[in-house]
Amino acid sequence: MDAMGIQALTSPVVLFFVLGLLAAFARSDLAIPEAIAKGMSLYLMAAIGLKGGIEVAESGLDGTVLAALAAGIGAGFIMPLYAYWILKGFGKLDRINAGAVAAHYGSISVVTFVTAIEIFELQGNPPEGYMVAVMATMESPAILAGLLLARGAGSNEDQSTKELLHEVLFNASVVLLLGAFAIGWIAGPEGFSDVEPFFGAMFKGVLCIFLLDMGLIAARRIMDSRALTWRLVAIAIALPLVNGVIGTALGASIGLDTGSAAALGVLCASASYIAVPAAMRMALPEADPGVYLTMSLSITFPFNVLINIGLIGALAVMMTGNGAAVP
Amino acid sequence: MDAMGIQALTSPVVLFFVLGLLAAFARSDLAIPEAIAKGMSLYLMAAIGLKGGIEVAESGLDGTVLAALAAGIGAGFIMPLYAYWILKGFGKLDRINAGAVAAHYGSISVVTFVTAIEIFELQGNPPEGYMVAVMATMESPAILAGLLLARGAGSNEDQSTKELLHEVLFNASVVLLLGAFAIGWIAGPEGFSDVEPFFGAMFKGVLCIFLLDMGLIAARRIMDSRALTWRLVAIAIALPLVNGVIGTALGASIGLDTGSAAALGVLCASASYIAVPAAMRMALPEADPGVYLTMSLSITFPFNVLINIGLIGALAVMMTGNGAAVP
Amino acid sequence: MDAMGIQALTSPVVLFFVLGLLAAFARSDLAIPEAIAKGMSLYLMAAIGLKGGIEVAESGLDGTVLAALAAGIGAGFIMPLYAYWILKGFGKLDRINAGAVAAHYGSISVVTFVTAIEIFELQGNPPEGYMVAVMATMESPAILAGLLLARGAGSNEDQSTKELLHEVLFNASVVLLLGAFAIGWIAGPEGFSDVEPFFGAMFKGVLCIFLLDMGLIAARRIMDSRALTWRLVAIAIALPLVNGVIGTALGASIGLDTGSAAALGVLCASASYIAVPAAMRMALPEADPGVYLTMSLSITFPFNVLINIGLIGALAVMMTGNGAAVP
Amino acid sequence: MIETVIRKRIEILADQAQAKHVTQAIDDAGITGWTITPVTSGKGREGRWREERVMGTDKVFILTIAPQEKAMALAEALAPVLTQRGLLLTMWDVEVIRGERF
Amino acid sequence: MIETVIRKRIEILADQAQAKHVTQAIDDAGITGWTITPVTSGKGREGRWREERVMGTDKVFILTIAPQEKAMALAEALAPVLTQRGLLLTMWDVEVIRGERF
Amino acid sequence: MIETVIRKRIEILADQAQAKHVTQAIDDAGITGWTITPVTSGKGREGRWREERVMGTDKVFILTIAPQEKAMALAEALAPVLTQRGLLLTMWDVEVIRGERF
Ligand SMILES: Nc1ncnc2c1ncn2[C@@H]1O[C@H](COP(=O)(O)O)[C@@H](O)[C@H]1O
Ligand SMILES: Nc1ncnc2c1ncn2[C@@H]1O[C@H](COP(=O)(O)O)[C@@H](O)[C@H]1O
Ligand SMILES: Nc1ncnc2c1ncn2[C@@H]1O[C@H](COP(=O)(O)O)[C@@H](O)[C@H]1O
Ligand code: NA
Ligand code: NA
Ligand code: NA
Repeated sequence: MDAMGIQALTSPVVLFFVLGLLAAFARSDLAIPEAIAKGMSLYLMAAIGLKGGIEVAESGLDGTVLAALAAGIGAGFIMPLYAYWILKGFGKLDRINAGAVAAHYGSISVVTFVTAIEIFELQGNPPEGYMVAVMATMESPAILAGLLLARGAGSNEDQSTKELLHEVLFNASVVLLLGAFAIGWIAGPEGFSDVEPFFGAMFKGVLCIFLLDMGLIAARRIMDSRALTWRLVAIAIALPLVNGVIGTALGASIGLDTGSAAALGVLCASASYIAVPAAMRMALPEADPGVYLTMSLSITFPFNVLINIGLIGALAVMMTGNGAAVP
Repeated sequence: MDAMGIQALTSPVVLFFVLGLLAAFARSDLAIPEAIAKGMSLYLMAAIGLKGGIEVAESGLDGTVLAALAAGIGAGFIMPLYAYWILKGFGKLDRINAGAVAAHYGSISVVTFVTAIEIFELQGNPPEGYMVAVMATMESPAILAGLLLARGAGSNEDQSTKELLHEVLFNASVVLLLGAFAIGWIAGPEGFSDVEPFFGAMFKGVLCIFLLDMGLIAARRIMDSRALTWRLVAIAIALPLVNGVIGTALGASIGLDTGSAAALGVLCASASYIAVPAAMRMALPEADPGVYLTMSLSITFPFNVLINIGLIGALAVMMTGNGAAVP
Repeated sequence: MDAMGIQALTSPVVLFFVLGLLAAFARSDLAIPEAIAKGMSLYLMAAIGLKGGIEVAESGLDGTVLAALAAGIGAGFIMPLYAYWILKGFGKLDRINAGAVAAHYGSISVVTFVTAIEIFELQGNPPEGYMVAVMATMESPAILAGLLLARGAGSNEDQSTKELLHEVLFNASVVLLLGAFAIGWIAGPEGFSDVEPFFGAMFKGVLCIFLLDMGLIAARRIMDSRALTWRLVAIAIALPLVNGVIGTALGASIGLDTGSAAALGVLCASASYIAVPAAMRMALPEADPGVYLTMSLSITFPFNVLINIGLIGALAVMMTGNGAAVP
Repeated sequence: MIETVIRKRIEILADQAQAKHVTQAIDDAGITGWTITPVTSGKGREGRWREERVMGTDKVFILTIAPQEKAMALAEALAPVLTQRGLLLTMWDVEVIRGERF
Repeated sequence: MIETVIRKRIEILADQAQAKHVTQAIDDAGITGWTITPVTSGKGREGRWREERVMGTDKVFILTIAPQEKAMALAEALAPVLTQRGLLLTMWDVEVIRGERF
Repeated sequence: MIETVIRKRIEILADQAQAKHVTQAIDDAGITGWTITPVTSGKGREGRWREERVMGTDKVFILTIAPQEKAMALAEALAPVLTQRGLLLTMWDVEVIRGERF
């Protein structure tokens, strides 16, 4: 986390996030209109999906892709299990809230992933394009796992399984990520060149403003929070640390390159705060967003962006035994 | 519709539209905030207006421009007449709804035009810049014609003619298109260079997201629709076919180049779903948007984007006896 | 105001503002969604802040910077004093409204500044990057001064001074401008290159659309206005003229280059219509936005953009005895 | 104890394009003001609508506080066009402070 | 004088994600329609919320006009899930014109 | 039959900038919560306003459900600043389910 970490911390993307945190803690009235924030999040998903698809169109697919997909999906099902166990035991949450939180930590955060890519690219270790597909497929398994864990409570018998599966498979992020990925794959590099100024060149700037907003929202949420205990804060930092190590090791063990192994580490470490909360509101309305959203958005997300991505990047260099030299 | 058509169908612009259709049919909750969609539609109009004005500033105007303007305005007045007759007869609509629908088909769709330009440019037949002015002037005549046809019903005596004329001449799209056209003409290529990254380079990417939204809305509207009969669906496909042929032939006969003749064909084939519905809500509140908006947005618009633009492009190559060779 | 002035008037930025004015006066229904307008104003502040910070990172700071900051802050405290006196005397406003209006004229308008920079750059006299910091620090002093002037009325004893100071120091524009300035300074030119397409290249195009909206709002506001007298209109033109001369002279006298002296003139001449109205709504709810907002937004802003910036630019060339030759 | 008086609160759901006619009718009834709030989507006899802002076919709520007689005058004025223009009008009694304003 | 009839106006504050269940219940109660309006922020026992649109945890108001019996049927249908789903329901009598529509 | 109880529904139209004062007053009155909804435009004695979000001069509706006494306490607390701060306050009786919450 030396030179690389410092370089990451002086990138405008991270600095805008810090500005958002500081502004909110100083109780400034700075705020991004919700429609703009929503639009930016859709833009980021479309752009990252496209970019991944184009890279795959260029480079083709080899055997490691299937391994990476399997690793991602497997991790998505397994991470909620021990998360749930820790959340109920050490975290003292009831079944429903433990299941809801577990789903968040098993799923992924698109923006954490995207920020990590920017940082890994700065460090000379860009992940492969297919990692976007891995990300998209990792959105949903944890939602299923988390609901199964919470369901024992029997509170949602009226929520038909069909409706639930539909939400899991066709929620907005999955559709947009995979759809844009497919478009990028079909259109290929020539098709992309025309839209590059919008989806490519602008990307990092939009990410800056989006992270400014995330900083504002994360800080405000923690200031309004009533439900957060020190135990939950500890879990919200420990889980991304552990999951990050597991994910990176998994990536290295199946033969991913440095950047991709690190990206898998970040996916495992990240916690959803867009797709999963929306699904929980529908499927587990009794769960408390004051718990799951505050943990994932206000603790884990800043921790990942400011510290953990740097750690995971360094770990991946060690574990894969190569990667770009630290500048 | 061979190589050219396929090329068009693999352009990201069209693929995003298809993604929107598919996502909505799969009942995904993907949605673009209304403020963003509205903003994008204003952006597209400003950009296309500017671009047309700059091209005219560069190339100057010759005699064919007046002919093209006259052809467009004339078509705008005449197309609603036979459309109305067909809608009342074969379509079994009452006077008010027939007049409202006829106005939509006589007017134009900016986004269909813009999508066609992207496709014709890919095919090496870019229309002339003045076609943007033709488009802007074709917005309004059909509104007048449609209202005159519906008015016999006498239901709108309280709607003053003055107010109506005002709406027709100063509605948002006409003002923005012609205003931006004038700005482009005044500022010229040097003035434009500074704003090119925004209005030029970004254009196609914004169009992708806008068409994603149009796909979502078109598909959702047809799924919610109660008023659509098979007769109306047939008309919503037949009219753009017929009007496209008439427009292209008209363009070829007054000596327009291949791209411009095709563009006139697309203007005639396209049906409004932004400017005219807004005008109808004001001037003919008794007409049913479940009819006119569903026909123009959910049937004719996808038909034009996915099939008819390709047909018209091929027809224009044949009719003008030249045009770029199929790649 | 000869060749330079005309060149400014044919820049797309100014032409879009004129289009907005004309469209609103013609009672067109053209309108930009509020969320988009808010988003654009945040974008413009972030971009101008970043750009200033990067220029300072490149050029370093010399002694004139402190002088410019002191001049700006001083002017921000002093201008409201004579403005208040004129507004109460000649303008016949009561104490509260006179104080509120005085605060607007002592503070600055980011968009006027940004438009002026575009014009001065066209004329070959770009202001120094640190003028952005001067602008940010000039936002608040006048708010304090105006409130002190109005406070004698004793109406706001329940508004704690602490809350007020907080608003003045941490209002959204100040935080975003200074925050982005700091980010630009830290990230420097290399850090900026990645976000340049978004914050740099797109800037002028966004400014066009924002000014279109400002034109619409300014014209609509004056048409709805009930509270505006000819005396207030006269003041809304005289103050920017006088303040512009004072600011430019101040800039020249402390040794600023032509562009920076002109920029200081424009800052003094401009009247706030975003940050200060928001602050007044909170701290002086009895003051009438029909007076202060209409004066600053509907009279002074168009006057500055269309006429006064050109005058100030010419004055600065004369006063600093150099500057680029008129092209 | 503060004093409150009874006024009618009228809420009218109207197409955005018809809002001008409704506010004109409110002004004509001599009522002091009105407030417009946004509407997202809805369902009625003519089916469901949503995401209509781009197409200019969206709706708004127009609400106004008025004394009984003026409220009835407004309702009378709007009644003939309620169906034709697709308006939906509800009203009820509310307490207001500073009743002289309305 | 125009004639007005009395109907119940029911307003339900619900999570956006629960809106479909509420409108389904309205349809099931045989009520002719409903209208959804946006909500910006709020505070309840579970603390404050705001800026939730991005996270999909935002709320909406669903309002419906119905005759007394249908309104009570709707309230009965929703009562068991009010707490579980975090809904807030208020209703009151309003006068409407063209009462046969509701 | 479900049981409903009567509560006061209070709606306050306030400048966005004054919203914090109003919600503070609601909290001070011991009321359990409030909900804020957006407002688009309006007209009053001071003329028409619209498109004010950019200028920070926009308005919001703040609504709260409270028992009669707390509602009156809130009205008393706000009455002195109603005119000065340009607030508009209406209240009426509504039926709520699970009345113990309010
Ligand atoms: N009679 C009324 N009915 C509904 N809203 C009103 C009424 N009078 C005023 N308002 C609203 O309150 C705001 C301020 O009113 P005023 O203080 O009279 O300018 C107006 O802009 C309207 O939004
Ligand atoms: N019973 C109702 N309750 C609330 N809103 C309704 C009701 N009926 C109709 N609406 C609203 O009024 C609009 C027009 O209704 P309609 O004219 O019946 O299609 C609908 O789209 C709804 O937004
Ligand atoms: N007394 C109240 N008046 C108005 N709105 C309320 C009230 N109590 C709760 N709410 C709204 O209902 C939401 C959920 O409340 P709760 O379930 O108590 O957290 C809050 O966030 C508020 O938007
Ligand atoms: Na994870
Ligand atoms: Na047409
Ligand atoms: Na000033």
